Amino acid sequence: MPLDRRMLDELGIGSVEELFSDIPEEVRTDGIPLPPGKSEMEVVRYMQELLSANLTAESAPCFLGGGVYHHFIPSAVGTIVSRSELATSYTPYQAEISQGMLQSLFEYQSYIAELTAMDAVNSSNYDWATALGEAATMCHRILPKRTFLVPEAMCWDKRSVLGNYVSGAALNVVGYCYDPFTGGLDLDDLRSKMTPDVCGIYAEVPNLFGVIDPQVPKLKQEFPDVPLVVGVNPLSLALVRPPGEYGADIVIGEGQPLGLPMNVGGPSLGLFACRMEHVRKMPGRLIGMTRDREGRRAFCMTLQTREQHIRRSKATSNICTNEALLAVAVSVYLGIVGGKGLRAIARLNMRNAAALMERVDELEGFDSPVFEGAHFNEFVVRTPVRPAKLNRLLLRRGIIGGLPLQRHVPRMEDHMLLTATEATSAQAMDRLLAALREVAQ
Amino acid sequence: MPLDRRMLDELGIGSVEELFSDIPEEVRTDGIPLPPGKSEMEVVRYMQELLSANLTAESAPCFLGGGVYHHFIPSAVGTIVSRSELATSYTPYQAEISQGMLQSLFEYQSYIAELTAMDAVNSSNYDWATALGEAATMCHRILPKRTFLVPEAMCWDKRSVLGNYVSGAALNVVGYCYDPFTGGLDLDDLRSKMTPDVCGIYAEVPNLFGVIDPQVPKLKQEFPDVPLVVGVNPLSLALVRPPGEYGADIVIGEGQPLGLPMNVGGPSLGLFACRMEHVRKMPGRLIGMTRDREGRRAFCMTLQTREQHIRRSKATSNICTNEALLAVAVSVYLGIVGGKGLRAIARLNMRNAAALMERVDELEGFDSPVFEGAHFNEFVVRTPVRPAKLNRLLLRRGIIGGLPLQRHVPRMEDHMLLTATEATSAQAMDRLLAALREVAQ
Amino acid sequence: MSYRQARYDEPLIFELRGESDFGLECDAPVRLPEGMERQGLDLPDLPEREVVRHYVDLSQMSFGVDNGMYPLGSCTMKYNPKYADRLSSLPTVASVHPCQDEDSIQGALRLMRELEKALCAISGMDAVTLQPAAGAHGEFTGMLIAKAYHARRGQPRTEVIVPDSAHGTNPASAAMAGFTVIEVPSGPDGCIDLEALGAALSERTAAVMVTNPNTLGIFEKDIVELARMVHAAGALLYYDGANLNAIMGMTSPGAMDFDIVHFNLHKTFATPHGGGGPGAGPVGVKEFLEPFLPVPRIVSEEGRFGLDYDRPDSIGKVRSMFGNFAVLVRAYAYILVQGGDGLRDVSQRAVLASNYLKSRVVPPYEMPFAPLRKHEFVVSAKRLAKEKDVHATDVAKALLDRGFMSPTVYFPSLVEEALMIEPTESESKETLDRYAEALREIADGAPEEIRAAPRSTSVARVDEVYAAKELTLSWRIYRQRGLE
Amino acid sequence: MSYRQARYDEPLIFELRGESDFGLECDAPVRLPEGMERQGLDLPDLPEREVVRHYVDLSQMSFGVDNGMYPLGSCTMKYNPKYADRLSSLPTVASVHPCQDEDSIQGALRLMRELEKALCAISGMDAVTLQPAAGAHGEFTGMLIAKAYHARRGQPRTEVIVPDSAHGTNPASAAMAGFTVIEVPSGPDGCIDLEALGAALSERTAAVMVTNPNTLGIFEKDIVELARMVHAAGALLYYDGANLNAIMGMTSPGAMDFDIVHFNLHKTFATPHGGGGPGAGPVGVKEFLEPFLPVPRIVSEEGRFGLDYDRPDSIGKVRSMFGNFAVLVRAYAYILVQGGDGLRDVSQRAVLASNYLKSRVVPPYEMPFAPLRKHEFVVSAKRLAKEKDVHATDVAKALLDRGFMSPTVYFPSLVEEALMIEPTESESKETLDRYAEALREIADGAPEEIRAAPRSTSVARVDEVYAAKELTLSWRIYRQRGLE
Ligand SMILES: Cc1ncc(COP(=O)(O)O)c(C=O)c1O
Ligand SMILES: Cc1ncc(COP(=O)(O)O)c(C=O)c1O
Repeated sequence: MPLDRRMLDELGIGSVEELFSDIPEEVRTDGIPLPPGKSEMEVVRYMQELLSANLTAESAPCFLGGGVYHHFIPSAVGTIVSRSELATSYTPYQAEISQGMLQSLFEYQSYIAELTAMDAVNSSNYDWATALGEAATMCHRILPKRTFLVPEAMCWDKRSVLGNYVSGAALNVVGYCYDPFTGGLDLDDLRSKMTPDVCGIYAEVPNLFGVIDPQVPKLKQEFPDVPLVVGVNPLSLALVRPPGEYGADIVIGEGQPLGLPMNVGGPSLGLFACRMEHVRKMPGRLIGMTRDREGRRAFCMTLQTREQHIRRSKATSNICTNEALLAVAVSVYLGIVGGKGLRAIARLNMRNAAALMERVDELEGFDSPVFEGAHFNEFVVRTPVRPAKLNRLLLRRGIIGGLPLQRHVPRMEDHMLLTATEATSAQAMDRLLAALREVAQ
Repeated sequence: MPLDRRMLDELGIGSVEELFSDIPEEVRTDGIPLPPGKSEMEVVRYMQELLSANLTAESAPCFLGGGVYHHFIPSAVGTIVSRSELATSYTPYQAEISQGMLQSLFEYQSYIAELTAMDAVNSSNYDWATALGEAATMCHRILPKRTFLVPEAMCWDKRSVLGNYVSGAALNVVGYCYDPFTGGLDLDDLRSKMTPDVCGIYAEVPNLFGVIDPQVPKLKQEFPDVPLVVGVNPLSLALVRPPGEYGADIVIGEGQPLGLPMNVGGPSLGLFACRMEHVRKMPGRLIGMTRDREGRRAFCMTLQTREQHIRRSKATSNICTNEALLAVAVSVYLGIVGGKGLRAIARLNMRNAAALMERVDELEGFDSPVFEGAHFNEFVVRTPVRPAKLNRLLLRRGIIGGLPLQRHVPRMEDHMLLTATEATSAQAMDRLLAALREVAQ
Repeated sequence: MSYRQARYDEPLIFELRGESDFGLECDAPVRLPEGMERQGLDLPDLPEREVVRHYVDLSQMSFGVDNGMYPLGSCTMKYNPKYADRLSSLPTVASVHPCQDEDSIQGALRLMRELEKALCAISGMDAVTLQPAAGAHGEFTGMLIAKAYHARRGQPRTEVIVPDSAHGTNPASAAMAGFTVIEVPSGPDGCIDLEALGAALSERTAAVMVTNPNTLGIFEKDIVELARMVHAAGALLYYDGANLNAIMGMTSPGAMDFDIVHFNLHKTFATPHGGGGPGAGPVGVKEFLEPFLPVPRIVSEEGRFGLDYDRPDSIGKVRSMFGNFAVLVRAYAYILVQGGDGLRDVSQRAVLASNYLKSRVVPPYEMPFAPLRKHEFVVSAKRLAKEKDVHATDVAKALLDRGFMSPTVYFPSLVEEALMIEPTESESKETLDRYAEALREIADGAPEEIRAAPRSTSVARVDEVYAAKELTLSWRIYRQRGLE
Repeated sequence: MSYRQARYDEPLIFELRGESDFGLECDAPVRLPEGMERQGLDLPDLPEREVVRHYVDLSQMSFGVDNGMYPLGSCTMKYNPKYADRLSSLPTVASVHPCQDEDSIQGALRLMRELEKALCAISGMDAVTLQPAAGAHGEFTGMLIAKAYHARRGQPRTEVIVPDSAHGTNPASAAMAGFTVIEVPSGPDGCIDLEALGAALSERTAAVMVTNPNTLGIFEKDIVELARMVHAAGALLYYDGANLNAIMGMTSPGAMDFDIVHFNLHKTFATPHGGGGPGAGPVGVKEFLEPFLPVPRIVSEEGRFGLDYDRPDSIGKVRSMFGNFAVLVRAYAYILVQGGDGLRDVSQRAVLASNYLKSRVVPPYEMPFAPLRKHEFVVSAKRLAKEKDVHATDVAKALLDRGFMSPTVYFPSLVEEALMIEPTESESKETLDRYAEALREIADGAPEEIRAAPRSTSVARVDEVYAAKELTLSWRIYRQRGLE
């Protein structure tokens, strides 16, 4: 696109280069070594073709989970979230002209507050892993000690991200063991690591193994003075007791199961909720209800003084751009499915996973589930063939297998996590079972 | 979904059946013999699978045209047309709350007026074929005689629809021949059919053979008193002289090439334009510019007295629901591509078709083009294998072939219409040529 | 009155200035015959941004069902679920050419065949064509079928009888098919006057077009006798299916002995009306009329679907290709989601909402005719007009100010100052209560205030007379008149 | 003042009542450990229609770039072409799981690799990670890399220097990575004061974070000397790429000798900001820092792409999986459409628009610092505040009334009553003229009027103090307080 000469003329300059005369000669570059531009038509064609080398969970049965799930998304979610007014706005600094976005985010906060039974919810972190990182440092702000306890069996990504997030505060991340029978936490081991230096305990419900561990609610009773962080799959909270009811100080999780596409892993949505007493120590953006000059109900950002644009190096977090539009999508999703629908979806997840679990167990050479505990929508299987190899064999049959666990729990070289959701059809399961039977031979 | 009991209670009735007590017993039915409802998730899955048995022009090179074309559609068109305010409104009877739709339709009318060089454009007929039917009866209203001349070589669908539309006015549809060398009209033959009973002449530019016939502009000179109807591919008008400039009384055509998906043939958009002097004899809805009480520019429907809801059996047409949203889509499309873009697209169509024409001609056994005239984006080829069979052979190679012409022009059993557009990639052409070479052997 | 529609100072797109960023370029010289080159074409070249902003802002100055209640009587403006949008824009719909080899469009053919069957089940008819593009187009098709039928029997007939309460498309469609239209009056109960009908029926009568429930929302109580009379006269009975939303599962045109019926898929099933369209108007017939249906017919053999053009008695085509396919996709998805029982629920809920709202509408609005209504009812603002000089139009405009779409006004014409209200099954009791309350408020309001409505819409009351006088129908005319 | 934002009386979704029509049902009993069953969950059950209406109406009460000019300084609110939406929502993006076997995500891996290379070309850096989810996250990643680098060399360093004009995320990110933040003041020309910098630099300095052009829109004239000084002190030079839109093709962080840079894909390339996000904040580094980048790295061999986790010096991960992949798709499409030359044009047009608009802004607005600006400039409303008690906030609100988004206000804090204006390349001269005119009009307006703004937005001036006092952060709190 050519420059608008009229502006150059008004500025009284002959060429736009004059506006760059302040760039020292020695650092000038002569353009960008990239090919010339293409039309939308050409680029759409190119990218569609390029991306067609991805296999999708729509065209192949998919049994992967482990934090990202293939769920059904009601069509209306896309209708709303693609609306220009929402999609092309930014942080609602000017509340008066942004009430739609502000109210939507307030409703998001409210939905997550209901689900988790927590009071304060921020309007998003990047993802579960970074939310965990922020939760750890927040614990340290609440209780200025330096050991943060986490399950030894945790998604490796999260563990690594956590390590980076706590490096500033120089916290030690210490793992506690899991019970090899139930798959829940090993309370004795946890007790043994409970030194006076502990600033927080992290537990997951369901955990990496898909297990709903009944011991987590006991932690706050046993360690009332230590901040408790609970990580959740929010979908499970339709059926499972919410952490707010057993004293969690902070609840985090991944919003993706609530109406967000898998997106090859991102963008997704980090959930972050806390008890009201901690709200000033919280990271991220908060929307509050207020009134306008004429007394009308209105919404605006609040407690901004915690944030980086005001508090700078003393801020509770550096987060600025977040995942707001995905938070809106979650609101729309929860609005559409409603309380009843969410419970039905959660039930279908449990039911399908339970069915799959049983059927895999019947196969020669497979042990399923490996753990005795109650499962939500995924479970650990011991496989007769190494998981990575198994997955490649399944792939040849047009099936996306499960998650090999070795990266996350090194000793689990022959374990894989299998997931079923409401979107897992009976037919998909039949195909998997037939294929497993074949490849295990 | 259950009924709202509160309403029943307020009405003081025990069951909703009471509200149907006026239906005589003998005509009552006991429900509908269809399976029970399914969830959105199940239906989406079922329909996606069902529809996946369609081969798409995105996944296979497509050389079909003949009224419906595979064109590139800028992404922004869908963004706008899917907006709830536009998509979920109806005929803008209440102008004040419908200015957006009204202005959009006014802009559509304006765009088509510019393209065709006509004054009055209605806000859509169903498709080209029905527009032709309406044009014929409109000619009869302008000049109350009973013979309507049309090209003998015309899409069979159109001819059939026309026959039905003129059956009420009891018009005779008489065909005039085409010139077997140029593919244009046979002027001598047309003259010979020019009896005093003729109420209108219909000609197409480009015609069924893709030929841009330089004789059409002469018709009005030669028969100044007979209404002239010209059918167009509106995309060609970016380069080709518009009918308004050579005296056409009515211009019709198919709006699909201007940013509308092929949709397995529908919905598409019937274009309908006429000279101002005939506007009161026109079918369909018209939007006019006006002002509101405060003097602001505003828009509303106008000349409604021609329409069925007022004039009933004396109306210029029975049309009520039309293709308004597609008219809006065409406006958005033309807005996005602009005048320059439209010319570029039209040029690419001509260039690609010309290239294909030449390359097919080089193949053993093929005669391409069969006609000498200038072509827009399609042309007739004589094939060594019957077209229907050829298409099946191409299909096996993942290619969607051309349009067999026999149904339209019975003697053309070994002719097919091949089409190229801006969306026809060089690669697609290569594949077609390789395949043709193979199958012709 | 807190509702307020957005307002942007939005020029015509032709008044915008900019540089295009469309990007596709081609300067290849093209060969055109002499005298066939276009000389000038002055369409604006704009960046995508300006175009998108223009239409986003314009769209906020329009109102759809997704914005609020839209009880346009006779139009069945129900909420349309979004899965229909999603499915109808799949590439397997959007990017498929209708002339592809049958083997490559088995999905489309099967979908259409399944939809035909579902429509048969809903209507009690034996065969369906999906070709017509809208309700009126279906009527026209039906009339052509009636004509062909009588012609085939060697007894061409020339008249079609239509009640005075019929939608304008009925007489218009019959006339377009070449019939003389005979109008019969409604009786004092709002139903067709059987005596008048009897007098009008003759061996010239090709068909009688009936809307049932009729446009007053009243079920034709004498439908059995009426059907008997029509058939006794050798005429066909035509069902205008625009009001099908009132009766699904409770009765059917087939059960009522209709011979031909059209469906408005965009009204009864799921297609947002798109500011006027698209829609689809399939036509169902009884067995004996099946040979007359448009070609091609979809046939199936061993699970493979094909097209049959070889139908000697067929009327031929009424639209090119198969009809409005993408609309058919929407309707079929809707039918699958609802299921047989769900569709009956739809009708029950629609009728309940209508009767409930009707019970909430109080004087001075008057309710001519019998008490029981189906999915819609007609209110007269006659007393309001007489006593306060507040007319149906004024009521309509004042409703807009309150964030509601107005009812259909001045139709049917046999009711003075008519307001035709069809809430559909989509509205909740709360919304219906608010609508009734708005009507009451308007009736009680100061007449000058009501006549000054609307104020909350993006423009004030629009001058329709000026529009008809000026006839500025395009930018081209605007420019020719030097109005720029 | 004709603009007016829509207003609907829109309750909270929790205040709506209805029946769900979602349709998916399951009553299968589920086995949960004792004490783990949820007792109550009171989420509204609503029909899709109510939910859609709610959000459609709400959305009309928000304003985006698609509605009009949005010159939020530092945020680069440019128009985002719609092909990016289309591509990023393809099933081959949306429905792909990140942990699929590499063979089944070759498209994703290849796209990411190609994007990495394109970002290298644009920035003059040698290697890029796409993992960070936003600009601030990129900064944090960059700081972790700096820390790892110094640690690897056996010389851990503890301080990071940040100019006072830097965005708040810079000091916050450095602090999060465990550094002590040293702020250096800007000189009277708005540039970093080299003397102060020199004084602050030491063997404790791990990195210096520079935004160039800085948040005043001024190009750091001494950048060459600055880079020399930083490197001489053994520190790394960090480039905050939020302002990259100003310089593409004219210079690059690489050319300016920066060691680490983050990109804000959502600012410079195509991602609508979505009311706050998502975005993506890739980080580019010079060769010697490549070993420290997060894992996995994308590697390719004979056209096949794979993931390399075996990187002993890597900082590990900063986000799960690969980052915000769908955002990467958008950015890459934008880069392909623009091409190398097109991106330079973007920057030239952005800088031209900024300087043009700046030239149109007249007193009483004041322009601190040197005349030449890059893509944005900062205006002070100090005089207006003093003379008429009309503050930057008031100007902002009055702009809203005119259908414009306001500039960023009160940032950077070194300018009193700051209005930070970034028009971006998206705005036409006509729009820029209208913006300047609006600013003038506001300066000339009656102070009471301006302080009473906004009036055209869906609500009047909002009480932020009340919000902070009440802290009603959720429906749960609202209910607990009995506010329903
Ligand atoms: C009773 C009635 N009949 C027929 C029609 C015509 O249907 P369409 O608008 O789809 O052509 C309508 C709709 O407007 C109607 O309400
Ligand atoms: C100068 C500057 N640096 C850094 C950032 C932080 O980027 P992000 O919001 O993507 O985290 C911003 C954006 O707000 C910015 O303007």
